[in-house]
Amino acid sequence: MKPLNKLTQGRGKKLLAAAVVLVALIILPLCIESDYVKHLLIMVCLGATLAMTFSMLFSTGLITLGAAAFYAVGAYASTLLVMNAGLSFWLALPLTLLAAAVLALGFGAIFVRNAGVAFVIITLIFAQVVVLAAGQLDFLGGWGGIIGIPRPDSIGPIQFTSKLSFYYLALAVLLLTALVFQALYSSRIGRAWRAIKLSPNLAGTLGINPYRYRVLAFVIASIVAALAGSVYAHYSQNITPDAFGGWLSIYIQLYAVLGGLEFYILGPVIGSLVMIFVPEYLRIMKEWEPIITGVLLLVIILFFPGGILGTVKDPPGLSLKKFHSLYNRLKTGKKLDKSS
Amino acid sequence: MKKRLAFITLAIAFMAMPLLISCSPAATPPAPPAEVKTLKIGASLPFTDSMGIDTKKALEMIVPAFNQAVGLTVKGQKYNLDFVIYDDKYTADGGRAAVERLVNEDKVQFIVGQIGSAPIVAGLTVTEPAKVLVFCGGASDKIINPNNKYVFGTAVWRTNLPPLFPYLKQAFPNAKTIVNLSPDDETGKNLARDNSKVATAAGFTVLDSVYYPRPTQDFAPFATKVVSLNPDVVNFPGTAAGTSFGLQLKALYEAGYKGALVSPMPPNLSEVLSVAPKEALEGMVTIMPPTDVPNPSSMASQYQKDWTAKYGQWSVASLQWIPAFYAFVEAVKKTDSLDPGAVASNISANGLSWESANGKAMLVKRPDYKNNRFCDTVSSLNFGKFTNGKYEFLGSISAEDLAKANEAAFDGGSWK
Amino acid sequence: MSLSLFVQLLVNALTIGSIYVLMVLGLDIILRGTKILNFAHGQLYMLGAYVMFLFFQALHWNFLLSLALTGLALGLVGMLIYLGVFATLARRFTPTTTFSYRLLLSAMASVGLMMILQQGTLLGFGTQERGIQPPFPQIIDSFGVRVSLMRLAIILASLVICVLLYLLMNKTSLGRLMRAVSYDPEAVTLQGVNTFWVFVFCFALGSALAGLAGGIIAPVFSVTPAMGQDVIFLSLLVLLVGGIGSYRGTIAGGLLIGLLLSFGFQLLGGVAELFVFMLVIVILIFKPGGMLGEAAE
Amino acid sequence: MPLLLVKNVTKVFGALIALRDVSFEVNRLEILGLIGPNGAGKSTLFNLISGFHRPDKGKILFKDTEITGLRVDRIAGMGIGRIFQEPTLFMQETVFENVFSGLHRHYREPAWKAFLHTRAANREEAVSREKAAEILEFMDLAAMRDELAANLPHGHQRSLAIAIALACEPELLLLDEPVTGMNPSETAVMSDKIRQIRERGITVLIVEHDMRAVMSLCDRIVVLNLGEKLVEGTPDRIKSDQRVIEAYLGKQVI
Repeated sequence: MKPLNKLTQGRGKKLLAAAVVLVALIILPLCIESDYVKHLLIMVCLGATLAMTFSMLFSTGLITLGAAAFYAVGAYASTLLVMNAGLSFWLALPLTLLAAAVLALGFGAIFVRNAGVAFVIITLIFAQVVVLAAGQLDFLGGWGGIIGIPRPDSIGPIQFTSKLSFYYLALAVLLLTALVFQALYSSRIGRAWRAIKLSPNLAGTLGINPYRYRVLAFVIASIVAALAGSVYAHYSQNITPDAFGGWLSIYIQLYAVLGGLEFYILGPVIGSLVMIFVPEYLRIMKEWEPIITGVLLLVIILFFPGGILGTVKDPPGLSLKKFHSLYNRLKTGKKLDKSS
Repeated sequence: MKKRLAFITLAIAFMAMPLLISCSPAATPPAPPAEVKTLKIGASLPFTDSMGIDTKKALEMIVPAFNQAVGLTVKGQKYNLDFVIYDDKYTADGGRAAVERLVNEDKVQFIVGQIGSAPIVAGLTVTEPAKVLVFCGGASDKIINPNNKYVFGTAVWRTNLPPLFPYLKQAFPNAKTIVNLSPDDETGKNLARDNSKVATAAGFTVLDSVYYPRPTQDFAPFATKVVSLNPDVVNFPGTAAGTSFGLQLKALYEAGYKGALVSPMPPNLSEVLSVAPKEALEGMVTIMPPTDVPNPSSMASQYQKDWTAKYGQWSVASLQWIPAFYAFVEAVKKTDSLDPGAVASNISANGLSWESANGKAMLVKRPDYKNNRFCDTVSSLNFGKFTNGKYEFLGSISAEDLAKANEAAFDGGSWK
Repeated sequence: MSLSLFVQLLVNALTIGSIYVLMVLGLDIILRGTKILNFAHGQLYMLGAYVMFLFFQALHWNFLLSLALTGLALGLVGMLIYLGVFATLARRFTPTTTFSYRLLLSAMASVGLMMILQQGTLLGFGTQERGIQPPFPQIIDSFGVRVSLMRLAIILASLVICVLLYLLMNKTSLGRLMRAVSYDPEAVTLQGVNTFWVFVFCFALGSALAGLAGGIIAPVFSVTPAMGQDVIFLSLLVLLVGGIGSYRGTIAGGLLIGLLLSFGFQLLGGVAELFVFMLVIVILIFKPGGMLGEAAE
Repeated sequence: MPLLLVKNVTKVFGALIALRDVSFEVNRLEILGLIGPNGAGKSTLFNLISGFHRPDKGKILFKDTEITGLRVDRIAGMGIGRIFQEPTLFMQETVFENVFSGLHRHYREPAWKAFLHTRAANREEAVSREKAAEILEFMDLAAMRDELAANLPHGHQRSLAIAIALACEPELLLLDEPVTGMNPSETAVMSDKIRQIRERGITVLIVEHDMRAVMSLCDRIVVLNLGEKLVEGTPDRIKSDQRVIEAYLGKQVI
């Protein structure tokens, strides 16, 4: 439990808070009767895990639209290993992660050479390639996907049949990811990432190789995405290529942005919680739902660009004076200084 | 600190807004008279897609009318049907979430009307363990699967086929070779395969199947490919009935295709003709929509009249998915029970036949999917040929005869 | 492959390629000028088709007039979008805001717009799919080659628009200003130019190009709310292949993708798309910045 | 043996010849000034030495090892630190974090140990914290260690940039205009700092416009004009050189 060293160093308060949250997360589903809400919570855990991988790449200044690609790789690899090679889920999982790591290293080495817009587009294209491949290649199930994916084998007395058990599995994935990522962010690796994000040039003159550190982030992010994908496949018991399309990647981005980009771990969790539950409430708006979601998104980005956590931490003053000055700037067309 | 508090309150109010909306009186229907109970029925449709919105409109039109006119009577108790419809965004995850909500939150025991194989298949992982009865608009092997006991397909794509090719033979006696032009997805590939099987049985030679990505608008490359294969007939299994079909016809026409055309689906003529010239449709043999036959059934003409009165623009596509509703009503009436398990086992074992705006329909078995219960649908059909800008009626087939024809075409004597 | 087939495939490739060229030129002008990766570009293309439908099909106005008005209308829409959304967003940024942060937030805002425009069109214009009767329905059939006149007209129209755009960007002071802003907005500001309206103009021009692309292609395609949904993926692909910020690269990339898809579908069938995508990744191994662009942040 | 040897370096941007056949050397523990009018190629030369550009011709040797065309981070790793002309900092981080990030080069424990937060890695981390604090003290920034870099006044930002570069413990430090825009008293303080940096065992190469500062600070001076080396020598010699005066004529009084 070495990564916990940091927490114990005179940070009793934080540790206590973490313990309370942990206990709450474990007890929470026991208080919920509805399987529907449990399903949503499982999707929140998986979504938050994916959004954390997005945040990790963003912490190096890269914007990926390909998080769904390795989610799909994990789902398909694990499914094929379990269903065709007859492996146990628990044996297939490490092999899946290994495959994802190798793929991520190969493609990452190519993709990461482009920063900025080019990286956004190429990861989007890569996600599209994965979807197309899954649809076009028959041994991957074609467009109809694969059904009847078995549940993970039980470990001793723990059986993976109920939603509750999958909630704990997904929660374990989420917490493990959070722990690993926190360890990375708090080490010099995380500092190097942040340096690259804030100024690649300056980072270079400090002896940090942006390329290598970005590839490292890409590989770690991809492994974690594959882990989430593998859990997803065995939870949903059927996978189709469409489920991993471009929209998923965009939604993953939304989770991270909405939660607050400066909060690499808590932001994705809050973001996915909100972005999964609010549209569910909006289902009653029927066909107006996408429009309302779109407007909500714009409002948050335009008026609370720090995301939910950023806004709670540093609430904007909604004074008349500020609006007045904003109006004046709009009239004169000048840039605002940082006070806004 | 005050500012922060105010902000948090605002934020919470903002988040709670949807909850408030859901609780507001407008959302709950007026309480029905005491002796009539309300039965919740679920549906999940893609609201980001024309098809889903049209189906929703159709349900919103026929269900209140049905409640007012006859209603559903089970064991002497009259029920008003209340449809809970959610958006599934046409995706697997969306379908799964919608069905989870219908089953676990709204506690519906019947889901009637789902479109698209991805959301349906995803939903089945919820409905089957929960023993919820599903009538869906899909019939792929992943849906009509021997492991699934509570799902019934009401899509009639495949079962349309067997009699179509004899009519084609009759209209074009010299035609020998066929090329399929299909969307590159599960439905398109399945249907192209089934079409090839039936066409071969009817004495045609299938040269090839050309697949195009579903959202394609530029069909020129595919049309040139089809023309370069030089077939006598082009068939369109699984093609969307609207402008997509029109664009395909137009592209073939522009590429110089002169042969015969056959459509296993009733085309949405107004949309097709908005993009394709009349000449491009000349001589097409097709299933005719029930509203366009010389003597349409009263149900069909009433449906079209009601639709036009309520929504204006007539949508032939809206007819496509409503048989599920009539099937459900008939199934419950026949079993005289609201227990989905009882209804499912009754109609699985004894079959079901019903009347809808689409004509008479009945359940059939699917031995080719190793499914020996009544689980898929055949519906009476009308055939026509498109000449000089309108339909020429060729003939029709009843549901019973169609079932027999299917048996002969697909199940090779294994039918018992 | 016969000559006739070859010519047909070539014309198809050029038609579709020229539409992508227009789309991507718009996308690129917006990206370079205002640093916004506009995911709603496909929806602007779709709106262009709807506006064209209104002017040409419903009101029966002259084709060229309708097209010009479509360009203007979408330019106006683009301007309103910029003033309403992206200008407000730009005010949130400080000089120290990193490039990736700006890029991400503006891209997310455009995703919000995309949802609104897409579903708004579906609800506003109804579920009915429409078509525009082509003004030149004739088919040229000579020497065994069949070519649709409308497709040739589309290629010609795109060519004219590209030339006009080239003249605007290179021969007018406004064009020079736009290019200067795209390289170094700070320096332009220091020279006393109000860059704000240059940004607005960039966005409006890019939107107008998307609208023109949609308007031109509408008589050949159909007009549906979903038509903008998938065009964005290939547009981004073209942008990347051609090289971000390269006028010639965009044109080469658009035509290349048109050719690859047209001949690919003929020769390989459905997997052609997969091959095209793989090929792009291979190109990027050797040319990280695209065919004619520079690898740059 | 010179610490840095620039040998016949030429750099061409399109049609513009930024540097033509420039050679000079930097000796250990000297403060060498690089001056010249605008467009003389001083910044280009810095970019070549620190690896941001690759020379078209010629070689650059550092401690007798050729570094021509190596990656920026490799060159930095060999012990060449640099500050940019515009204050380039991690603007959204605190002053302390800026310097702490600069210490990247000095970790000896492997990265996976740092990830696992092993005892040795934690100890190393603690040592580097102390080191960062020491550098802040040295650059007189200790009082504002928790300020955001973006909020610092201009002069302090420049000190911070130097502090970050010092965190790398370079053997050669390239300073691009460290005192330009400062008032005389600030300039004096900064000049003093630069001398102290040399006392820490660091060789300094300066590009500067402020002639008075350059003349008082530098041991030797290299003058560039229009991409070519004009003259090289002690401040006194440069002051009296006719060609230098011509190059600067009407610009500045030496």
